[in-house]
Amino acid sequence: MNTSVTIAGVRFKNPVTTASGTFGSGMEYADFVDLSRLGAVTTKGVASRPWEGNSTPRVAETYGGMLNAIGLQNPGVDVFIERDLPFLKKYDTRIIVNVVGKTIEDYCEVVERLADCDVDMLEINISCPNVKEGGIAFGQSAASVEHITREIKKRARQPVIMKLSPNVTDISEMAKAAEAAGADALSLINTITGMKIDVARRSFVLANKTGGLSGPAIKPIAVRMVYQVANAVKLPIIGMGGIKDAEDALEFIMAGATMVAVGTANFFNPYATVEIIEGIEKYMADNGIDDINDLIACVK
Amino acid sequence: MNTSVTIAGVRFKNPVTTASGTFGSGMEYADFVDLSRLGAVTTKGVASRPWEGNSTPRVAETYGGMLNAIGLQNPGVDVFIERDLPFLKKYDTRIIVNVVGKTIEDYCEVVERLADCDVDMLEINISCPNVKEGGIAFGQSAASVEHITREIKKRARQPVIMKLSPNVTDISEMAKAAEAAGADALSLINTITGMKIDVARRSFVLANKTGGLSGPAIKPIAVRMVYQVANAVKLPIIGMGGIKDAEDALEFIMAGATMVAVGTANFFNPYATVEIIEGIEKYMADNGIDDINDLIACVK
Amino acid sequence: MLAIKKKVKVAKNSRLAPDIYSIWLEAGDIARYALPGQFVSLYCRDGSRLLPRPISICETDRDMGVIRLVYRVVGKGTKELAGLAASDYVELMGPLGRGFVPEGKKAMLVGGGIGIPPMLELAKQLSCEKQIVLGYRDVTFLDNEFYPYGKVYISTEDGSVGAKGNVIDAIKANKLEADIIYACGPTPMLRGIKEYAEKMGIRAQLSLEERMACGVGACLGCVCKSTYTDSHSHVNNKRICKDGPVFYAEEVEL
Amino acid sequence: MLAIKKKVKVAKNSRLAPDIYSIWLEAGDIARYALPGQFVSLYCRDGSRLLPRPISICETDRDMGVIRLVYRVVGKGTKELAGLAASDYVELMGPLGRGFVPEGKKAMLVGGGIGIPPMLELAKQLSCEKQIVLGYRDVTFLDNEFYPYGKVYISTEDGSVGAKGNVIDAIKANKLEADIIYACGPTPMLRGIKEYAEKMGIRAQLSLEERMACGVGACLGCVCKSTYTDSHSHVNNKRICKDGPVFYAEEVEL
Ligand SMILES: Cc1cc2nc3c(=O)[nH]c(=O)nc-3n(C[C@H](O)[C@H](O)[C@H](O)COP(=O)(O)OP(=O)(O)OC[C@H]3O[C@@H](n4cnc5c(N)ncnc54)[C@H](O)[C@@H]3O)c2cc1C
Ligand SMILES: Cc1cc2nc3c(=O)[nH]c(=O)nc-3n(C[C@H](O)[C@H](O)[C@H](O)COP(=O)(O)OP(=O)(O)OC[C@H]3O[C@@H](n4cnc5c(N)ncnc54)[C@H](O)[C@@H]3O)c2cc1C
Ligand SMILES: Cc1cc2nc3c(=O)[nH]c(=O)nc-3n(C[C@H](O)[C@H](O)[C@H](O)COP(=O)(O)O)c2cc1C
Ligand SMILES: Cc1cc2nc3c(=O)[nH]c(=O)nc-3n(C[C@H](O)[C@H](O)[C@H](O)COP(=O)(O)O)c2cc1C
Ligand code: FES
Ligand code: FES
Repeated sequence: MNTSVTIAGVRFKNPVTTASGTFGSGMEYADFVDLSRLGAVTTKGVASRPWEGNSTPRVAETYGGMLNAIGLQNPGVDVFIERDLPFLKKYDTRIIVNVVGKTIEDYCEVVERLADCDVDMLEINISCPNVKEGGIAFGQSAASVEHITREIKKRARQPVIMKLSPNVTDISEMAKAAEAAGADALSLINTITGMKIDVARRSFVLANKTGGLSGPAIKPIAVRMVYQVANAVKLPIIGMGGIKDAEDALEFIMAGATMVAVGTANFFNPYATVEIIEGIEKYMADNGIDDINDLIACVK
Repeated sequence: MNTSVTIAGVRFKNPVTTASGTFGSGMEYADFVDLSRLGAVTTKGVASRPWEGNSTPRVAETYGGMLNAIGLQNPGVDVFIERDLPFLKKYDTRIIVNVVGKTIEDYCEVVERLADCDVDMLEINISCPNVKEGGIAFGQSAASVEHITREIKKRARQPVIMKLSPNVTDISEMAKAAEAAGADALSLINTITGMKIDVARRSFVLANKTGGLSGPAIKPIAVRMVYQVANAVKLPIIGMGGIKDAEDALEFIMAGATMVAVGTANFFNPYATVEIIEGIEKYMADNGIDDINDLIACVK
Repeated sequence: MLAIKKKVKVAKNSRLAPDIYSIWLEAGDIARYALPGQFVSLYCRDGSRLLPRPISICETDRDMGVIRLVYRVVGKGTKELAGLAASDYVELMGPLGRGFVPEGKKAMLVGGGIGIPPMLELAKQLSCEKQIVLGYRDVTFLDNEFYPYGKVYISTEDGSVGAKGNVIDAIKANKLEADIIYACGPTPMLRGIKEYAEKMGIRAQLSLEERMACGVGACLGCVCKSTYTDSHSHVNNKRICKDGPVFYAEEVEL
Repeated sequence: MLAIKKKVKVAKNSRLAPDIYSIWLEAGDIARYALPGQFVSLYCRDGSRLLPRPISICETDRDMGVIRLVYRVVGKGTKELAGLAASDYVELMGPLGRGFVPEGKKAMLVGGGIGIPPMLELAKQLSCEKQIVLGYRDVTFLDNEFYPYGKVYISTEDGSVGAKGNVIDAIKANKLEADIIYACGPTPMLRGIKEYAEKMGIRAQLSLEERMACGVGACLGCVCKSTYTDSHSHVNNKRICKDGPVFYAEEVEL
């Protein structure tokens, strides 16, 4: 049985990675799962220098999901290279670094700092709804998606995944723009902007007022967008948004994702990633599927 | 204690109505709740002639929500006027008629047929994701929102509510376009396009492939959009999307909605509408709020 | 009786066969007014699953105010149901839909798989001559409970019990005649019954199934194709939850 | 011990005061390795509520492998918890975070409201001289269980039990001295303790609270402001779930 997939020439032992920002750089969850079991670890967004992030409360529970407005707190690319990368290199897994910035220059700086590092792919986050500058602003028009993708592709040594925002009228337009500018792959979806009000206190629950909605609640939207994008471009897709078990992961794969990422589910089940890998293997065995690649985009 | 609100000169005894398409024309739920308790009944979308709707399966359950692709099945405006309207007139409640069409002419035909009828407001559905022509197509660009609103306003005798789609990059642009074209009020949100795949059968669950996501799962997105629109235009808003109890309803009101509509919740609690009205009254009593209008947009 | 939604107490919940369970519920008036072929909608406790699970009423005990449902565990909702124990509570709406209408002098009751349960109360209530045809894939259930009410013919797809084949095979093999057929089961079976009834000139009442959201006729989620323009919908659609689940064969396209 | 997530059995769940409950859980190794001030994350059964509910460990019985939590019902998650009965199961992750570090010869343990429970295990384990200050709004709970471990001072806001006022009032009124303060309670109380400790030159360990998502340090949801650049985050943020919940007063801004 083959569970390995290849994206832009990079081979992953299985199609399961972690959703950026939900798994740190893997350290914390290494207590629960063997990181070497994962197809890849996708790191928290890394900026050119340390970011403080937003005020608290930064997270709120919603029906079947959650809101977050972390605001991309991160220790910066230098600490990442010195501390987190060597940690991850101890495991037999691929490393995808999620890159954030306030300006295109910021993004490019991180990409250039990572050029000589032993990382497998870069995931460019142009879809974070929780920062005032940058983030989602780059991901909500085809022209800016194309521009930033082009600038990054000029400098990147590793294959580039553009991470798309669901907060758009037509995500396939963004996908096409990224493809036109030379992106090697796409990942979707980032969180959907949401809000929660505390009725008793008559105030916002999050200090940032709005946050990004994630978790099982958003899965149908994510599956639809993966299907839409898979039918609009030729690029491989890393699908995410509400995946909590193997069945969910298979939905994304059948809709057109080559890989899937597990995000919010880690918070309510720290073993989720490995359980999903095992569940996919079981599904394949039970259904006589020899190669996971036969399932990708099999529902048309 | 005053729970009445006024939109475009129409006074509602309380701020709770039903979300179009989830309550028929009230007949079926009249077995469970006294329709005279409701601020208004908003009807299923009515077209110029009978529509068959989509093939089945038309509904699917999702985590904390559901997908529907009814495809606007309806008996047409003539049957509506002859049968449903007289039924509704027996109750002491306001009547909001949801209007659908495949072309602008279709919409206008319904609006004109209703001109002499005893209905209180028209809600123009330019946001249904489940029909091939019309529906959402009119609701996803500011120019077309403005155009259709203007055409309808020319003909409508009753105040016009434009029902906005959440499947857009910036819903406040659509709200501004509707306002510029003379809309009297806005309602939001309609469903969010989603998809579910049956992994065992390797096929779509819905015959229509995609459907509209509704229910508690989408509430944070809806509250955010209501807040956004309330801060972008002066028009009164009817808020909806996942409301299941009084606390949810109050979130929308505090975010800026003058009225709220209860949709999917009817399906899992046929008493939801009246329980919400009672819950709002209790909240007001417990918190010493004399006038519901003091709560509208109180969270800034 | 108008449908109501309420919390009811489980009187007993037991396993009949692999994945097939029987539950008795203290449903009060619902038990007293429900007709054979009507159904109830059950709600899950887990808030992540919101839609009703429609389940046909298998038996009612009017004096005791209890109803019996027999169900197959196919997903998370029915699994949750199977986990309930006596004196647990479950939320339920009913009675829903239109049931079977008694008619004729010689009836054939045909149930396929999980379509068998609603035939039991019908068998109990019909006073005419009854032939009961029950089709299973392999393991049988409820069959013993039909014997008091008529002659029972059993078919299994693998031939392990009764005749090998489906219910149509059994009907043909036994040259069964009737002036009314009542049937509930998978669509291919109902299609076969419809054809057979037409050919033989027998009236047939068929109980259909579709995914539901409201269960009360408001959402238009659960329609089937009707032969003629329906008087409620004004198109060729009938609502299974409200206008059915039982229809005359000639009313619907399968 | 590394944290684990598992299903544990309820040994006992009982009400201590209005809305205040005490639950004993058969947590095995978690009970054996947990330190005072550490917490566990509880998960709801209802799938519509996904995030963990962090609750401090109030007592551990290492031999029996049980832990005790004392909690206030404030929302749906804690309400669900209050509904559990002996031999029900609950999903839990732990032990989490860094607890109190024993130090000094004369300690003051200060608990405010639902911040009181974690002070109990600490009181049991500390071998030095102990003064215990417990602050309540009105109704007291757990206070009796502290008497064996030191001198107990009680304050209530309404003055119904002990001294009227808050814990700082009680500390000042009794001119309490110590070389270490351990405190858990609402932020305004902790702020008062921090100020008092600074003024008096006493070291203070404070247990903080924030909304959590992962509970293990990965999501950066639960940070507090740190006085200096934190060695992990490289900004002025510390993760309450991982680097805390207990911090030295001088490490954090409140
Ligand atoms: C009128 C009617 C009467 C029925 N009577 C019986 C009965 O007596 N015994 C019995 O075992 N089953 C009966 N069914 C089928 C039963 O409703 C489904 O098996 C059940 O809803 C599955 O729920 P689940 O959560 O276990 O499965 P899931 O697959 O997890 O359910 C997901 C969603 O799909 C819906 N769904 C899944 N399968 C069906 C189905 N076959 N029909 C309609 N909705 C479905 C569920 O209600 C739910 O909304 C009946 C269906 C209808 C429409
Ligand atoms: C380290 C730590 C230790 C704690 N120890 C205790 C204890 O020993 N006893 C006790 O009664 N309470 C304790 N709390 C508070 C407890 O976590 C909340 O009261 C509880 O999560 C409320 O859940 P709910 O579902 O009832 O409320 P809801 O308001 O419905 O919860 C909604 C969401 O908000 C979160 N939330 C709500 N209130 C708080 C809060 N005060 N702190 C953190 N998250 C919150 C919930 O976890 C959930 O994600 C502690 C909190 C922390 C951070
Ligand atoms: C707490 C949190 C932090 C996140 N941080 C990032 C981030 O740094 N970069 C990024 O591209 N996406 C970030 N995301 C988005 C996730 O990677 C993912 O796209 C989204 O949560 C949907 O997947 P899920 O529903 O499985 O969580 C974050 C999500 C959460 C919940
Ligand atoms: C079954 C179903 C049918 C619907 N039909 C219509 C419709 O005819 N016209 C319309 O404007 N909206 C329609 N909607 C959208 C709802 O009115 C509402 O905007 C949406 O469901 C969000 O609210 P909720 O989450 O409370 O259901 C329909 C929704 C559902 C679930
Ligand atoms: S389920 Fe809503 S009309 Fe039948
Ligand atoms: S809750 Fe995730 S870092 Fe603390």
